[in-house]
Amino acid sequence: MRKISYREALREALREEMRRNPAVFLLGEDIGRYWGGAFKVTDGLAEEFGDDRVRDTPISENAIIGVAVGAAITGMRPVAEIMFGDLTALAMDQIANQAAKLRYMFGGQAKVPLVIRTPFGGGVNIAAHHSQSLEAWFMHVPGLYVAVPSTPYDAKGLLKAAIRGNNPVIFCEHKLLYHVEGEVPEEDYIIPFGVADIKREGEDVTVVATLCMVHKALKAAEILEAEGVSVEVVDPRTLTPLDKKAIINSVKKTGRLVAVSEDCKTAGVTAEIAAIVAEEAIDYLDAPIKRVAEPDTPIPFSPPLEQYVIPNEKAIVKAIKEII
Amino acid sequence: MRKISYREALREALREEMRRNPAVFLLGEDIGRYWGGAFKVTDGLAEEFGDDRVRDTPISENAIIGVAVGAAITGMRPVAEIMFGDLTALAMDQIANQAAKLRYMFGGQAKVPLVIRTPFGGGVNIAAHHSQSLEAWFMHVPGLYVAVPSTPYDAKGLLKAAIRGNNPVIFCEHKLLYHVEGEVPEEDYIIPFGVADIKREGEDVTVVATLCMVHKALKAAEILEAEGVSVEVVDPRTLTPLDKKAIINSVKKTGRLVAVSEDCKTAGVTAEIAAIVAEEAIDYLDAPIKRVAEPDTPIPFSPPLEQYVIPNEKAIVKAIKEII
Amino acid sequence: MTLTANLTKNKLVEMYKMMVKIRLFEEKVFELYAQNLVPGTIHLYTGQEAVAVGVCSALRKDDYITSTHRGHGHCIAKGAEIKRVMAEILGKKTGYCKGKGGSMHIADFNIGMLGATAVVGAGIPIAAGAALSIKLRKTGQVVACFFGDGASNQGTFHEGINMAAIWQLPVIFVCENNLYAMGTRQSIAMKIENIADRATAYGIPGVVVDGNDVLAVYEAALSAVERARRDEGPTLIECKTYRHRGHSRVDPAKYRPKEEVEAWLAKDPIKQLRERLLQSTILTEVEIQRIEEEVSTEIEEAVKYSMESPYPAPQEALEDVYA
Amino acid sequence: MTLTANLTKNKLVEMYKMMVKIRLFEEKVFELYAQNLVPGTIHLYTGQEAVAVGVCSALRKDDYITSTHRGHGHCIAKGAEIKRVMAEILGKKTGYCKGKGGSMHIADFNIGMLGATAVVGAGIPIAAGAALSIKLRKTGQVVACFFGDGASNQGTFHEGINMAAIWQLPVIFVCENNLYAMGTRQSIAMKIENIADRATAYGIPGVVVDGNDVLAVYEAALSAVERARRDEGPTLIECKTYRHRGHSRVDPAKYRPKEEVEAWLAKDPIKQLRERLLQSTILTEVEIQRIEEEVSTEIEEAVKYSMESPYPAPQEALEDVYA
Ligand SMILES: Cc1ncc(C[n+]2csc(CCOP(=O)(O)OP(=O)(O)O)c2C)c(N)n1
Ligand SMILES: Cc1ncc(C[n+]2csc(CCOP(=O)(O)OP(=O)(O)O)c2C)c(N)n1
Ligand SMILES: [Mg+2]
Ligand SMILES: [Mg+2]
Repeated sequence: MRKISYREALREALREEMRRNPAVFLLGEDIGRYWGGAFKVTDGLAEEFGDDRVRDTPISENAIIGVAVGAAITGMRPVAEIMFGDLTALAMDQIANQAAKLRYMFGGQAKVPLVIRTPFGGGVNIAAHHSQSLEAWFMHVPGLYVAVPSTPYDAKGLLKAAIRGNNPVIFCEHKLLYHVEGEVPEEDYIIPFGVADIKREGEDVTVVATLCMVHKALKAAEILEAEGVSVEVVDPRTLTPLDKKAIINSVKKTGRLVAVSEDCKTAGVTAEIAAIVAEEAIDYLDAPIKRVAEPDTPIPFSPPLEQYVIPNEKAIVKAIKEII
Repeated sequence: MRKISYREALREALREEMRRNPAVFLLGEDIGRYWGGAFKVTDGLAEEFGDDRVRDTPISENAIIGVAVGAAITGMRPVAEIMFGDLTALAMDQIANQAAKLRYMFGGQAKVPLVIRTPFGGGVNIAAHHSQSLEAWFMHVPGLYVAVPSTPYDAKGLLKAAIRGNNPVIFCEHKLLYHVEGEVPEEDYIIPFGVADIKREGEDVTVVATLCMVHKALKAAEILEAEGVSVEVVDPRTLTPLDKKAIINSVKKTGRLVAVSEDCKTAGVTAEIAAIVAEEAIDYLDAPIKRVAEPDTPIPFSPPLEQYVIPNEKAIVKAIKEII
Repeated sequence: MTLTANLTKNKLVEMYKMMVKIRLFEEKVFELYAQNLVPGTIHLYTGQEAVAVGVCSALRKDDYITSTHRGHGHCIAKGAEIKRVMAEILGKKTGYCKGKGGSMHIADFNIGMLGATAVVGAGIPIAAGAALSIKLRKTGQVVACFFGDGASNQGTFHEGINMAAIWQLPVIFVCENNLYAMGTRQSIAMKIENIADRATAYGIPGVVVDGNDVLAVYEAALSAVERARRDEGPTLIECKTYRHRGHSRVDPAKYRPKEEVEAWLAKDPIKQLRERLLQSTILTEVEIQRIEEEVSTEIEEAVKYSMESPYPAPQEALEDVYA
Repeated sequence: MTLTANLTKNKLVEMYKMMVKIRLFEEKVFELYAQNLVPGTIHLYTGQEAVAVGVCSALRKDDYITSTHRGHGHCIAKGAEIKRVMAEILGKKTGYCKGKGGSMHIADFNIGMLGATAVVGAGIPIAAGAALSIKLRKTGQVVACFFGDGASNQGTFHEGINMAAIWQLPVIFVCENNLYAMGTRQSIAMKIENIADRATAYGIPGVVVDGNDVLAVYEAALSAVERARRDEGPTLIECKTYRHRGHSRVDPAKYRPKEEVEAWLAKDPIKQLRERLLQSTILTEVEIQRIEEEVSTEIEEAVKYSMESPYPAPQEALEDVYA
């Protein structure tokens, strides 16, 4: 199968959905013909679809989402880009109080088919305001869906599903994944939300990981294979809805859980994964649950500092070894 | 000892700290002489300290916090009120990206002695935009402290500690607690952050609860006492820093954990409590961990609906019984 | 208040009746509230009727509006059934939002009422978004976005109106300046007198209008709506008005000087229109009486309907989170 | 550009030297960046030197400034040691923020530089807060708050300036309008030409100034600073200027018409001042040469210092979270 990058996969999904449905349009800062998106995901789309459907906005994150909400509840299917995930903090009211709640508050009258694409994560030395991973905030907001694609294949299939769906989605991308290549079929496909993907099968320990951490978990699995430890890597692909069953089934098989995420440890993604297993599958556990995540600090700028806080395959190997 | 309400205890803390230190001042919407705060916490303070130190603001949540940050890093000790906890969503950038991170980003140069008081919680039928409990968002932000007082005594002692401290604090109050009375000494005292309070000792199960849920847990404990079940109620009082030791020691004693919180279950406060125990004390557990929290829905308006989603003593009793 | 040539007798009578309906509806809500029959809080629209009615009278049926915590008047003026508004306020299953929203979150998408948000100012970008949708779908609709003087200090006001301006969206921004945001006088929260002047910052027209004169509001709204429909972009209309009661529930509104309250009560928008209609013999005292009776009957029916309606079943709380 | 009576020869020379320092510093950063020695991204200040220098020259030593992602110039103009600025940009332990902040988050509280935030517009309310603090502490200081044209579309601009206006705070808001926010031309993001006109919305003075004329900037800033110090409240100053390079790192800035770039390069603020100083015989060619040499030497020392400085130890990442 042909290989394309995560960035290209996302762009293809946007292009195909825009061709498929005139209600789909894009808005965000510098996504249009002059820049093509800070990470070039939307590059070339303004040329094909025009400035009306690939709409550059002022630097007004809360209104970007607010405008998208207004368009979504009146028949459009906006895909908004927030240039850096950290800046969702400016739009939290429109995301969490409006987009996520309108349908419920209005007793089911509203449909909010809105996708918010935004890159999270560190690793490129752009410090505390441009490097966070905030998926857990959004998992805590009922009414939102949260997608976390780790491969080009997942990125394309999930983005298409997000755009065709009728609910607001925070579509979490990762800066370090954009250039990563992988197999992506030419044919149309979608990946339904709430279906985890076992990225590697194994017997001895379950590692649940998302985004960049999937790749690091796979590396850790390879390292450990040499030592005779068989690691199963479960990629939930969407955090809301979450495929609990896949996680629990894996833990039932392996008896061990390491939850890995790039966000800050406390009250992060790994807390929820750990809690689910502690509630629903504790009897199958042969060892304590382990969490591998960032320490509770902002992301520092200097490379040695940043590398220190971002979880890597060594940290995953270490955590696994502690419970094997 | 004299009894005063939670509201009065908070007001006393503010008054005493304002008398003690001229750097302390208050700002927020309608906190001044014309209204005295939506929940009347600051009532009368403008009359004593003047409009400069009890400052009514426009409806500009993000700037309220931003202005407070600017004042805090230049020698003042602002106490900002956000009228409803839900509206912190509008100020998340200034709270999470600025207040919490400036010190770190600037290599320790800044001190941000800023207290943000805000009421969370449901139970008064004011629907999805005025009833949320969002403590978990703030637990996930390094650089912030998170206080969750459940009694007048704790409210006063923690608020004084918050004001005297040098870090930004989200001081979470609860609408249903303002009228609750309790013993509060006349003398000056502070309650250090990070020290849990065992609100009731017990042998059979540990219930970790905060804010209103402490009272419901205590009611549940009474109900179960009649049935011969001895419940220990641990109130962390601050979620950051969190007194892990107290929680773990209690679980070591009882072998059972029920984590209770009013927020939405997924990625909420109880997830972190559960995860800590699953990581650090799983071997002491004799049963699965239980979480009692709100289902993942916005808060509905109508009384029967709202009562259905807010955890009550019955839900706590039920959860305890399931693991006893 | 002069009667305008644009308006037929019928339309004038309809507008009058609508204002009376809102007034009596709100007084009924207040009464029920006093009897402890209304859960939560309420923000009454009494005194501001000319704004909702003036604006909505300038709209087509398929036009949209967005609303606020003080939204009963907007709903009714846009054509909502008062029995379903009342049922929602009482938390009943027959309410517009099945009891999930309550007083602060009423919506009726069938009549283009896109709902009330209780986060002050949050409706402004949402309204701009609905207008963008109109422009993209080329339906020729217009959006009217209601908000208060207090809301005009929110970042959403700035960001939302700026976006509507640059994209020349078919939306009219209606600021109901009732002089207060809760207990905060306008002058405490901003240095300027006319919020309409803020239009300068976005390069769009700003208009000040007597918000207690329904015909003045109507004219201003109509010309803004026509402008929007001609694809010439948004207008900011500031309606100077006053709420007759406190901000919410039990607020005695002691922060307002007695003379101020009296002066504004004397400018009651309904009284003004009534006098004008009588003077110009469009309505007689008897007809006025009849209108009030009709409206009262309708309201009594709405009360009966909503009181007899069931509450939603508790487990319904779990529905409507996702589509 | 006319020389102003307010300025001594010394001060003029100092200002010139400061502008040269910023220019050469930034060119050195660019050079190091090209050699892959600068981690992350950079936003250079070249072309805008007259703004930082004009404004900071009007400030007292104990006055405050707040800054942005494009902040090297602000730091240096306020009196930061360039070796510690450079060390921070390189992520070294000897940098102002011990390597934790980097290019986008430099701060030096000792000289009243309250730090750069990389969230566009976030510094505006923070600056207002520092001004409130000044007013409450009665220290007679003033705050200068720098931000871009793009930032003026953020809600924080509206909320922060409004608050400064109503409380009459000693702060000057300096909008560096370099015509673009990344690739977005001002005209795409707002309908108005002069951002200074937005001052109307807050009832404060708004001034447009040639941002490439350091003396004009100085005069405008000085009168705003004096006004602030007299407790008469904030001023919004819009400086029309241009960045010589792309927005950041590798941006080739193809979205800018060639003629526009050339026209602005011809208006280079340093060249303008140099010519004026030469004409008025305040400086000779030889002295100008000497200044450049001095500055170059200082920069070379800064490079040496920062290149030789160690990186922070990895575990230092865990420090400075709480006080
Ligand atoms: C963002 C936000 N801040 C604060 C509140 C609390 N609150 C509800 S109504 C109100 C006053 C609103 O004033 P205005 O916009 O003038 O509308 P009015 O009530 O006068 O109709 C406030 C502060 C809120 N709901 N949302
Ligand atoms: C709130 C926010 N939105 C977006 C960005 C990404 N970003 C960084 S700089 C920039 C452009 C800023 O433009 P302007 O304010 O004019 O400053 P300039 O870069 O021209 O100096 C953008 C969009 C950001 N850092 N913060
Ligand atoms: Mg008002
Ligand atoms: Mg710019």
